[in-house]
Amino acid sequence: MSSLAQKKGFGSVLWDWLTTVDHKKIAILYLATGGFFFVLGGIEAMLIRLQLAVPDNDFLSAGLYNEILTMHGTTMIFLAAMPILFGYMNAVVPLQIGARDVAFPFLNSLGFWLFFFGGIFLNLSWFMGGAPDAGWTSYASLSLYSPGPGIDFYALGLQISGAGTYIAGINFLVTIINMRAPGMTYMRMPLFTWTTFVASALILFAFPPLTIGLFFLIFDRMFGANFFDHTMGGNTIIWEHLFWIFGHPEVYILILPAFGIFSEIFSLFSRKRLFGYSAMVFATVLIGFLGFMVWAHHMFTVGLGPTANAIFAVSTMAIAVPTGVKIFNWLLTIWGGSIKVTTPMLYGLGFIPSFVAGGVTGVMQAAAPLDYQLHDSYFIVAHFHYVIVGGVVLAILAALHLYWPLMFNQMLDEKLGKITFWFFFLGFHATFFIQHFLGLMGMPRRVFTFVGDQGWDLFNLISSLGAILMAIGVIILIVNIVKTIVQNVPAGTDPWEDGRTLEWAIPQPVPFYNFKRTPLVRGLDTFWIEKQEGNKEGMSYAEPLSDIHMPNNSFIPFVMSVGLFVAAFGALYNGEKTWAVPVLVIGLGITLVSMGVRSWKDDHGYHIHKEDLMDDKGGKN
Amino acid sequence: MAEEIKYTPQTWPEHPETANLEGRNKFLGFWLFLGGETVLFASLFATFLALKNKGPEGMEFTTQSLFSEGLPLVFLMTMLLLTSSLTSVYAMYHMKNFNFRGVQTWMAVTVILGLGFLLLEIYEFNHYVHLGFHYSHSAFSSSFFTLVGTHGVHVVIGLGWIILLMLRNAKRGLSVYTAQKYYTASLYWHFIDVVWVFIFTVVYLMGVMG
Amino acid sequence: MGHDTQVVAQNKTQFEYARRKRSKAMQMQVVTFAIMIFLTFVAFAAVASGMSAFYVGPVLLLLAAVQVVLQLYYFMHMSDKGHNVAAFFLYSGALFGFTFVITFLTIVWW
Amino acid sequence: QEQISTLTPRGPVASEQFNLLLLSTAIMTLVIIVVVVIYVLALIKFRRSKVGEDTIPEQVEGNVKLEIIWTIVPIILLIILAVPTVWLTYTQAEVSGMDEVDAEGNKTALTVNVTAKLYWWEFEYPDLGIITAQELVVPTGEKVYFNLKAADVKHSFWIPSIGGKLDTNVENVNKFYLQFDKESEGLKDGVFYGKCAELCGPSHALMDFKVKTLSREDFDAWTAAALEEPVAPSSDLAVQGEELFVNAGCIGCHATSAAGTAGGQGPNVATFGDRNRVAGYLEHDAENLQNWIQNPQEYKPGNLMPSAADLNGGDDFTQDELDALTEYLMGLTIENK
Ligand code: HEA
Ligand code: HEA
Ligand code: HEC
Ligand code: CUA
Ligand SMILES: [Cu+2]
Repeated sequence: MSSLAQKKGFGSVLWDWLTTVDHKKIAILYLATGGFFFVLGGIEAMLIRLQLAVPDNDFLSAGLYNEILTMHGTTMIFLAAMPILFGYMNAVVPLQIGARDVAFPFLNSLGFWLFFFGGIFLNLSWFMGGAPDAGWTSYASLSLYSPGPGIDFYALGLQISGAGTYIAGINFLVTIINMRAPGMTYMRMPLFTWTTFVASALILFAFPPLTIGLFFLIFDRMFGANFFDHTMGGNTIIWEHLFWIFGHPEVYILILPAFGIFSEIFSLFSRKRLFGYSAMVFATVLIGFLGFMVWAHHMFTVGLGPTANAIFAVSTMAIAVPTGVKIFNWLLTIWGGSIKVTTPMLYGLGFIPSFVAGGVTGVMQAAAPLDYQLHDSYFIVAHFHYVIVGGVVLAILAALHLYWPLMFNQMLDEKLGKITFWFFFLGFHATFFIQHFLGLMGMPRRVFTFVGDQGWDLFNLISSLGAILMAIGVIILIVNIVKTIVQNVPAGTDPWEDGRTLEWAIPQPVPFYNFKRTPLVRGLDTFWIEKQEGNKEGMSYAEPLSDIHMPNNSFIPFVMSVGLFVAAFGALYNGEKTWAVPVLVIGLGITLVSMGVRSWKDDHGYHIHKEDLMDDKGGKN
Repeated sequence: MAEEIKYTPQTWPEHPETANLEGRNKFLGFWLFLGGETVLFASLFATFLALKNKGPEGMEFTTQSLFSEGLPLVFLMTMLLLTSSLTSVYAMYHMKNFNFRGVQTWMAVTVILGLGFLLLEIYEFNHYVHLGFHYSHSAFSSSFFTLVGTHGVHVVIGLGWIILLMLRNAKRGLSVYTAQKYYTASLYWHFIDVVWVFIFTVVYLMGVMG
Repeated sequence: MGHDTQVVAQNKTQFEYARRKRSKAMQMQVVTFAIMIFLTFVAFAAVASGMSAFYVGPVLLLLAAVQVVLQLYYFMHMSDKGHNVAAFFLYSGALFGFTFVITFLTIVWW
Repeated sequence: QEQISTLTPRGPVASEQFNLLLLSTAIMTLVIIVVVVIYVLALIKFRRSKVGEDTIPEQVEGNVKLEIIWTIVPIILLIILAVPTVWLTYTQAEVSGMDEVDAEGNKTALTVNVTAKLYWWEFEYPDLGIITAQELVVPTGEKVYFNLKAADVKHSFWIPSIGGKLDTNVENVNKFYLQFDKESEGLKDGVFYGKCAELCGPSHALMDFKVKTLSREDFDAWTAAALEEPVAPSSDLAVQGEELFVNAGCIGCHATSAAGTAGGQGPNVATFGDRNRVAGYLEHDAENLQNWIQNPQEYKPGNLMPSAADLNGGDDFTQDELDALTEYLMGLTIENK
């Protein structure tokens, strides 16, 4: 945040945030909004665990439980984990490759606001007739049957926020392909950039099928189509396929950036080059590719027939190989290094055994006949929380500590950070390890209660107690954040002292135009190379100081997103309220007109002149 | 600023659409978008193939009964769209020659052909609805109208886009900035044609064969 | 972002040469177009002739594929340089899309 | 818990799956051990406090030999897992035995048609002409084939101790077989537990069923008894109950004879007295039965049985009426004919 912003009035600060197209600010927006949704999803998780702590509990009613369960899964995946990762990508990737900004700053802002309004829309369902209740997978027979507007909120909300994700995906792809600084060849890109790249490619190909599936659901529920109504010739299996064609790549969209974050952490805090860099890159791409060929492993019990099951079982197992390559390369990175256990590193060290445990249960589920037993039992719940919480969430928390100084020029408190880690980590294992056994002992998932004395009582209680430890961890984290912001001690450049990649070379606080002069990249871990060679500045430059071109701020992304938000209400009440269709039309109109305005005007941005760059303040803000 | 450069045919770059970073970004971004669109349409095709001829018990419509008669119409639509693809190539040809009038003229022809296609499609849909084969009639009808209709929506968007470009640039003329916009729009238009090739093959021709 | 636009004036011969090259290319486009019209015609004729679907089906798909390649490479200039990344992503999309179609044909109504 | 756990397989299908579980667990434990050993050693040996604050480690690029090892070894492990996986995938999908007939053209194997409905299960024995609900009765020691289908939304049919689940879809019939090797007599409640394993609405958690496994003779005796006329109510109270059952319209949804075909709006109650549970999950006693009849929604939210008030012209049943219904329903039996 530039110091100028603080002198402005509240109104203009707000305006600045609403119209910003600066990737660093959009990163903060993503992080804050995603963080909010993470706490929301976490509170929903706590309600789930409270309800299941004891048998025959009537703390939550059956219907309400299903709503909370659905919103927990949906919120965590779409509104918390993915956006927070986008936040880090936005904050780090352009700096890491030495770019001025992302390729499409305007679209970057549009992507954020679409996500934002989609998430708000989805959560308004709580106050407007009930939340969706068919699980985050929203299988078609139940989602068509489900009364009330909940499922409509789900379909429309995800459609809007999905559009935002799709835009963000294309944006990162183009940024990484076109905007790398001179010398930053593909095989010199830091792993976080690589994983962002592959995850974005997955978004590019995985979100269209979801879009189509959601359209079918919307048309079926609101506009009289018959895609999933079997009495009219429809077929619910189509939804299952479309959902999982999206859904499986989605989990890799989450885990790959997490892998990237840990790759940075291991090499940074071991003071060592990443072991087997090219194998790591290759494994990343391979995981991305295989990720599209395995979706039916979520459908082993649907009755697809032995041939389909066998093919998908074997292709699923294959993913263990490239993932294993990554694990072993990480181990060999810390092997022979100089390991400093900072908070981010602590998360990294917690990640390895946790994720491996989650990954291998995934391979067990890939054995189709065994999955007939495991599917839709608590074993599955245990598996995916091990990979998601033990992988993605640990990465999110690690990156929060790692990149906080980069984003805010402050250090989070290390001591509190480590306390958070231990609460969260122990709580996590207590909560989910035991769920493997619950599953094997016959407990199905998505049950709002269970009858006592089936051998499940104690394990469920332990699981719930573990969740409380996690919550304590999160609360300490929030305390840490508040404390750090209030104290506001500048962290300075290269706060972890062993920074290896370009983002650590940039002066703090980061100027809004990023690098004054485009850096020249001379190898993998370019900052490290420069430092080792005794370059005080820590950077070589590719060009002399010259004018910098900057994009203009714009309010249009916000307005476009509001338009879709409004239109969604029209679609939702179609056929029920007379004002529905006009509202739909007005909403779409707002979006289209603002698109037209954007297209009609020339927007060439502005330049910061060389002379202004010479004095330290930098150009206009 | 570069945008104010007054080009002459001699100074006009060979690839105006990718003459600067902004152009290259949009160019690449748009191609990636088309990659995503491929998957989008693949999902629609897959669904249509799974649901074609599926309906409530005793449904009288099949692809054969519906599309056999209309083949000449579909042929005509195909011709219109194919030709419009060529005319948009002409527009790009003139763009590379720095001939703004040529660009506008051929884009206009493209629009007219596209409108012709659209009218025929509306006529066709209307015909089916009159037969009783409306959107809510069956899974078959839903998947048919959604697949072909999504293509139709793309046509509408493409036309709207091109018209808007012609209007907004009427005064501005050609620059690297505007050339890039025309180029992307024409890519989009070709892609619409590509999709149509599959639609007439998979939906109509293979449908008629049963 | 105009500052990286290179403005280079061509001399007369270069200019004439480039112009000719472009009109050559345009002629190619027209030929391509003729081929596409022809292929379309063949496709419709094959169906109208009422031959067995067993033979005609694959032919139709082949004709469509050829047309699409023509469209991509000539009309959309994918053969020009600087299209590698674009081609890679387009083909990946096509490959995934193809997989979806196959599965929907085989394991939706089993 | 023998009656519900996958860890205590009581039939070949579950045993095969359990063996696969053991095999895969062994492989996975091996993987975890290898990873953890390297990890712990690295942590012990290479802490900065050990190697010295200012050490700059050697910047190794990688090692091709190692990369090959940790590609090949997992592949081998996966092949070891994949072979039995594919094998079982095919053998467990083998249902041709369903249509086998003997010399007289009678089916050689027992087939059960299972229809999952919003929160209850219907079991039809098409070759025997028997229909029951909520409690599946099967013979031990032989393959039993199942046709699975859902009537409203998707459910999934799962008996953990006997074998994995298979979904009941709305648009098609799924087939598989199970084999029950242990008589349920000695189990905790005298039955195996079955579950709905696919989210199907508010009462998904309560959509349980029970499985009674009998020796072949007992099973034959049971089928014979099922086809006989239902026993007449034995007491006055029960007769009163029967009348009420008819007059209040219960009979419209609940058939009381096990001879018949599928398609009931409510569970067939011919075996109600033999049951282990009321409505699939409540303790089988008079109190629960009466509560259920009075207000089903309170026990299974979203289920399709109307409350007593709706059936009885706006009034709840009186205690006497409830007692009569209870007497009647509890007297319906096949086992004790
Ligand atoms: C971040 C998210 C994430 C990740 C990374 C994974 C990773 C994997 N998942 Fe998971 N999965 C989910 C999230 C994730 N999953 C979710 C959310 C669901 C449930 C959705 C729902 O139904 O609601 C699910 C469900 C799910 C199922 C369906 C279960 C069912 O419903 O019946 C299956 C089945 O095959 C599966 C398999 C796998 C496999 C094989 C991997 C592999 O990628 C794991 C690979 C990793 C390793 C194997 C460890 C490291 C490797 C080595 C150390 C090498 C040596 C190893 C061996 C030789 C084995 N997952
Ligand atoms: C990113 C994904 C993600 C994450 C991070 C989590 C995190 C957690 N999940 Fe979630 N979960 C899913 C994705 C995720 N889950 C999905 C997809 C499903 C399937 C849904 C479905 O079946 O449809 C699921 C289902 C699911 C179930 C199964 C329910 C069922 O099948 O009936 C359970 C049960 O234990 C559970 C528990 C938890 C817990 C305890 C956490 C914990 O890790 C949460 C930790 C976080 C907190 C504890 C934060 C709380 C914060 C506070 C309390 C702070 C207080 C506030 C202030 C001071 C302001 N989850
Ligand atoms: C509209 C149809 C309908 C009517 C009328 C009806 N029921 Fe039911 N009944 C059901 C359904 C459906 C269920 C299964 C509910 C569930 O488990 O989800 C059920 C379940 C039951 C059960 C538990 C069955 C079991 O196998 O455990 C009993 C007992 C019962 N009903 C008794 C009655 C009585 C007594 C009446 C009349 C007063 C009655 N029902 C009227 C539909 C009906
Ligand atoms: Cu039926 Cu869950
Ligand atoms: Cu998966």
